[in-house]
Amino acid sequence: MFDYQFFIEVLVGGLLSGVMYSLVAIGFVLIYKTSGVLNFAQGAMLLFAALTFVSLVERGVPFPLALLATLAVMVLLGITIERVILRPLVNQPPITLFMATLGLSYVIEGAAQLLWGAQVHGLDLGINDTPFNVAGVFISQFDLFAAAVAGAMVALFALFFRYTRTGLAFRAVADDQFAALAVGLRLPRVWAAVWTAAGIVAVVAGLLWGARLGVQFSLSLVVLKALPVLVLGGFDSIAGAIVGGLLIGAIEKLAEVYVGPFFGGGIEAWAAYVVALGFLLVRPSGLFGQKLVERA
Amino acid sequence: MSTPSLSINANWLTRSRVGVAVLLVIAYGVIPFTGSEYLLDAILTPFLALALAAVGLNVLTGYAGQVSLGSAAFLAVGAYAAYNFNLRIPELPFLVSLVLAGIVAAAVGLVFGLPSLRLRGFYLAVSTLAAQFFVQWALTKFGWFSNDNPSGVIDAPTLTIGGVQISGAARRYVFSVTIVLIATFLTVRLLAAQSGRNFIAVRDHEIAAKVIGVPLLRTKLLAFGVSSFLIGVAGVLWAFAYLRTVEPAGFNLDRSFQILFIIIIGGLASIRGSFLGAAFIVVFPLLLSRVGAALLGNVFDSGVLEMSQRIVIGGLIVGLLIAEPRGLIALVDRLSARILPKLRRPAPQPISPQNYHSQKGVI
Amino acid sequence: MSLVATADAETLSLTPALARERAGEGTKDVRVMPTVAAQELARGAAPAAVPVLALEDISVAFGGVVALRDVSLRVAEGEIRAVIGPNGAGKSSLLNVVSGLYRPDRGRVRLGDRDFTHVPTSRLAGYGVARTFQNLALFKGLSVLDNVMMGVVHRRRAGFLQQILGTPWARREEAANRAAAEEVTGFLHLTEAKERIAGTLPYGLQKRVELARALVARPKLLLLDEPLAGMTLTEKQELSWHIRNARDSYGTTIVLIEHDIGVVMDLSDRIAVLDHGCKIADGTPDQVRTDQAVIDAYLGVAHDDETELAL
Amino acid sequence: MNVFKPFRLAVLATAIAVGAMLPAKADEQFFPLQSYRVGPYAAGGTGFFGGFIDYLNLINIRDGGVNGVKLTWDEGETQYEVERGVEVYERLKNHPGVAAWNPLSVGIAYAMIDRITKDKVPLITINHGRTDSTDGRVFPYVFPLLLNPYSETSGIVNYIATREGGPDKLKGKKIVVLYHGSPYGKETIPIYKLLADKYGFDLEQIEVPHPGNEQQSQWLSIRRAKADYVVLRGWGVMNPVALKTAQKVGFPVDHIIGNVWSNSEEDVIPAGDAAKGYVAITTQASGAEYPVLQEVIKTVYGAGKGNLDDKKRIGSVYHNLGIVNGILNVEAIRIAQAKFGHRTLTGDEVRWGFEHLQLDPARVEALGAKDLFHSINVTWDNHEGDGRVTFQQWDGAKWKVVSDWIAPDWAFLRPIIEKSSAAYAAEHNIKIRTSDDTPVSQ
Repeated sequence: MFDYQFFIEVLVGGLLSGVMYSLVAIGFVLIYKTSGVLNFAQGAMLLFAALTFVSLVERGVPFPLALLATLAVMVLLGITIERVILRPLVNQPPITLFMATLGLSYVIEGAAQLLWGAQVHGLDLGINDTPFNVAGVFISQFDLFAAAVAGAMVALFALFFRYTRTGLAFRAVADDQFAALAVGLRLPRVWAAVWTAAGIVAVVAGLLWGARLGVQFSLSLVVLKALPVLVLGGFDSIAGAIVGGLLIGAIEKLAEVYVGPFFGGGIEAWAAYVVALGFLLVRPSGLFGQKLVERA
Repeated sequence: MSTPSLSINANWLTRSRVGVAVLLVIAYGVIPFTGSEYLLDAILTPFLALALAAVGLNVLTGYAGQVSLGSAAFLAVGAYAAYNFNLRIPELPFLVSLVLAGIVAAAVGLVFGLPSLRLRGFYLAVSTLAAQFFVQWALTKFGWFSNDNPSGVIDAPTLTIGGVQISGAARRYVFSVTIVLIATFLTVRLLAAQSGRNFIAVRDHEIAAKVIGVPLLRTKLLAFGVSSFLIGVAGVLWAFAYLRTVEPAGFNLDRSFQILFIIIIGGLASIRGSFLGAAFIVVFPLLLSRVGAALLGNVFDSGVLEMSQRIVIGGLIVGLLIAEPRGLIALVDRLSARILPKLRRPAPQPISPQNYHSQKGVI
Repeated sequence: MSLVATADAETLSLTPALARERAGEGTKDVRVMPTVAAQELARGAAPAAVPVLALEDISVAFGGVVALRDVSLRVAEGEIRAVIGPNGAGKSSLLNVVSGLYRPDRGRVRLGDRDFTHVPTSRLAGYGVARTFQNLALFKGLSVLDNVMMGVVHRRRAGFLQQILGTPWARREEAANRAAAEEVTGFLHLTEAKERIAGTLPYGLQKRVELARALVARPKLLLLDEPLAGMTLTEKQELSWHIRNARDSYGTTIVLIEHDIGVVMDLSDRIAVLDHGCKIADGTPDQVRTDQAVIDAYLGVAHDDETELAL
Repeated sequence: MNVFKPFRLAVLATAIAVGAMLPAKADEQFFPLQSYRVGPYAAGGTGFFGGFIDYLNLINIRDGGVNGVKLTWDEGETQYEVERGVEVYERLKNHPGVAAWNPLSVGIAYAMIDRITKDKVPLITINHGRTDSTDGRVFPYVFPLLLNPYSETSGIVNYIATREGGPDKLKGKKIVVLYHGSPYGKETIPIYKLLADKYGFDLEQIEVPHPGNEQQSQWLSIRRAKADYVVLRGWGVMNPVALKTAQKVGFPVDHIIGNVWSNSEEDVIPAGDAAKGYVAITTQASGAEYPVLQEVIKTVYGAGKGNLDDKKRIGSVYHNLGIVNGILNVEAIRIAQAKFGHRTLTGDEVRWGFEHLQLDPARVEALGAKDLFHSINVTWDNHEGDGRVTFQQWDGAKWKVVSDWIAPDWAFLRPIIEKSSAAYAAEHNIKIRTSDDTPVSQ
């Protein structure tokens, strides 16, 4: 008979890991929404943030101070990237910008390992991961904490976008850069702010993923988990990043557990992409992405 | 002011008979006899395989404007298809297996090219990732592809073509260079013909192309098919002439990025650029680590060298995209225009320069 | 399945829905004259010959924004038909409907004897329709000659393998297209720049290349979307001359969308005026110039600052 | 004139010049090292190659080399990628006095088999590589020293049997093997099936797709299958993630048995307290209290020549594996020198040395490695040398040995190995050796 309890557990596990994917996806959306750049270096930034934090903590720097220092470093990194790499490329086609971020991810990965070394570091955020037993269903404490953090961050961004002046500026730039320019928004400042926000997201995602995987080179591969989320939710929508993350997380886990055995297991890697691709053929700009009106 | 580049049909094949002749003399006359085993087996053969893969990806991304992040999957399909054709149908001559492997890769390319009609830009690029992960998973999962070798690794048998055993660095090199030159020649002919123009039309203005009657789906699928065919054949060279044992992990995402970097650094929509980019990506890390080791000695362990190499390559890609979006080939052309003015045809009288977008039609 | 019209169009009255449904597929030649067009003919609103292009009650809206509302337009053979109107009047939308880039919410488009609700863009060239674009849709990476040769790409039948092998058939097609392109390039005085990459040419020349690309296939109907936009006076005069010369030498029917009222008044046989998506006037240049509705729409701007272009 | 040619010619010229620049000196035994110190498997690379170089330094500083023959080495970075490994091989293979190749990478090892057999230079794949390369009759130049993947599997099953109170208690028990989706991971699928049939335990083998940074669904399937034991056949980031996810789904960590590549400090530290109680197999115990380690610390690190940057990693599992691998390589040379003379040996002579590498516990103690590793007994047709294994438990800070030396079921495994090597010999038409004569290279 169909084991419902197990099904719920897989579903909840999937949703919670989906939230972790959304964390990374938000970093992408922020930058794509306001400057049309698919920042493939988000993964490397994530690695750099986690490595900086954990190396500081291991050198005896207290937790909050290390967090602040890492945030400062990432903000600086964000602004430098925007200033050095993206501003000269501002009117290049999106594909050139995408490739520039590919090159950038190599630079950041190299710098991170040169600066902090290539060892593996454990990262303990003080959340022991003994699961709660809710009516026989095991729910992991850590994932709940991560979901809470992600939820808080999304709420923060939603409020930021809706009610603050800079948030308004972000949305204006996202809609039409030239109009925003015409209205007098100083684009370089907005983009610098956007990259700063992406830096902050990288720190949060870096710490949570770092605690989950341990801080090491493969942390930057997490990006590959976020891409299907972006495809499903649309590259330019925060809501899409969250809903897309939940969907992809759940579908990925259910597919692996229930469909996997027919294929011999290990289908997780491509299942998410195939689902996102199938969805995309129906709706070419994703769940919430704006439908591009082809202007002849 | 970027010098007015010439049109597609004044390609370098017809324009400089001498250049091609000299190239052939060196490729067949000089290198096989003077080159050391290290040069042939560790530098030239991989360079040729990667250059052919880059030419293939350039047809798809440089000329037809369809971005693909899954080219390594087609390398793998080519390698494993050729291995199985050679293994399961022994009477097939190897060259036939090679072409059949290319055709299988082209077929897989067509399947994963279908979404290109509805998807564009990043959405298409991400969907090609589906090809990358699916092919890699299928090759490790189904033992049949690797002749049920428990670990999924295939040992390429020694090649025999027309009774001649291709063993030894020089013969492997000559085999590779012949295949690559023939494939590139045919590709240049395709690009100079109407299909090549259709590729560029679809890339530069898809709507105008549709209005004037360019068959969009057929053109895009042709681009995916030809590109995957060339990359598939490059996969066969990689497996049979270069590494000689291959595992699916060797065709991972880093490999796809490597091929993409080759055409970005070399020059999008440029066959010479693909070769120049491949030469750079294969030789540069070796030179850097040798220079690094020689200069810095053992002050730094090889890990530090490796990481600084990663920074230099990444930095170079970004620098190139800013300084010369048309890649190294544009720099070389500009240099040669200054150094060899008498040899180049006098350019037509210059009409006031126009800020033109980073497209370039020269082969 | 092609439905052969048996009796005279008058008697064979398909219910509009059925006609629209069948024609909607757009792929088959349906020689059926729905009743609406038949009455129009009866009123003798246009010369007796079947019009090259006929729009019937076309309406297009994007969400709340109405681009076109019940616009009907008829273009006779060999005519230079202008469509003018202030910015945002729906001129470009009209061309996009004719070329199938937009699907009209209501109304039908008739190209010669073919009747569509949504024109299949990919078959336009086959129906002898060509167009230029408002903001220059050249293939920047191709040379001038190659750009012009693209205009007759729909005639190519030789497959890519034949092109690679250079079979006689493929070579013949290539030579034929190249000759046609060379001829039109000469016709538009572009020969000297034909090897240049289109992207490197000045704006005026690029506009001329786009016109050449549209003309090379000898289209029955040529749709020009603001061909003179952004040009200097001399360039305008040159291109206007080329447009009129195209109609006179090749007998091409031309639909011209243009802001420069002087050129329009001089070039066109009949002018339709759009304002906020509706057709407010339709007639000869003189009728339109004196039409009060047109003047109001243009707030009298059209008259005083545009000097009469002495061609 | 094709403008492209001068540029390419310049590149070719420099490459040729650099290739021919290697110095030639007498009486040195050279070790080419295809090391990887960065990338996803940096932990394994830095530890192993660090230990190996430390031991070579010890021999050079303390004994002035092996009977006067100094040991030299050169490192080429491969980042665990096959084609980089091949490039380093092509570059260093013509260096005079090459003793043996020690790539510590399954992919590179597979690519090297044909090449080293032609060059007649031994390839050492300690604790990994092709199981059937144990059969020296078909693989004369390949040595999976101490442990091949099948022996490791048998060792693990024997250990579980001791935990359950005897092999007969295994019947009906549920064992899940969680393997890394790569050639290394899939190598042992057939042998686990055979052992399951032999002992009658239920077996399920679940793949974790590379890189293995998300294992939620795999571990939920394990919980659903109500597994008694999970064998973790992981590599790199997959290991800590497995332990953390096990904790997340409430699977008892002391019922997870790590294989020989999921047994290092770097595999458990990132998992934090989720790893406390985790047991893993090893051929070499962890810890720096062994005499040979003390000497390395005193002599090598004392002279500032220690290879590890992070001194805390001295005596870690990977570091000790490098030390043991150093001992086996050096002793093989010492044995070969006894026969061929105290001079630079050819690859084939070193191969002879490896085929007579017999170190009984007494000799191991003399080398200062008592309890570090048990013993080795390599013969011309058994290139593994019947290494014994022990099991260590992670107490949150370090490894503690929790079992005595266990012997894999060699008798049961040999026929399986010979069947597989015979197939390889047929496919590659290799003449199977009949005695320990110098193998003719096909």
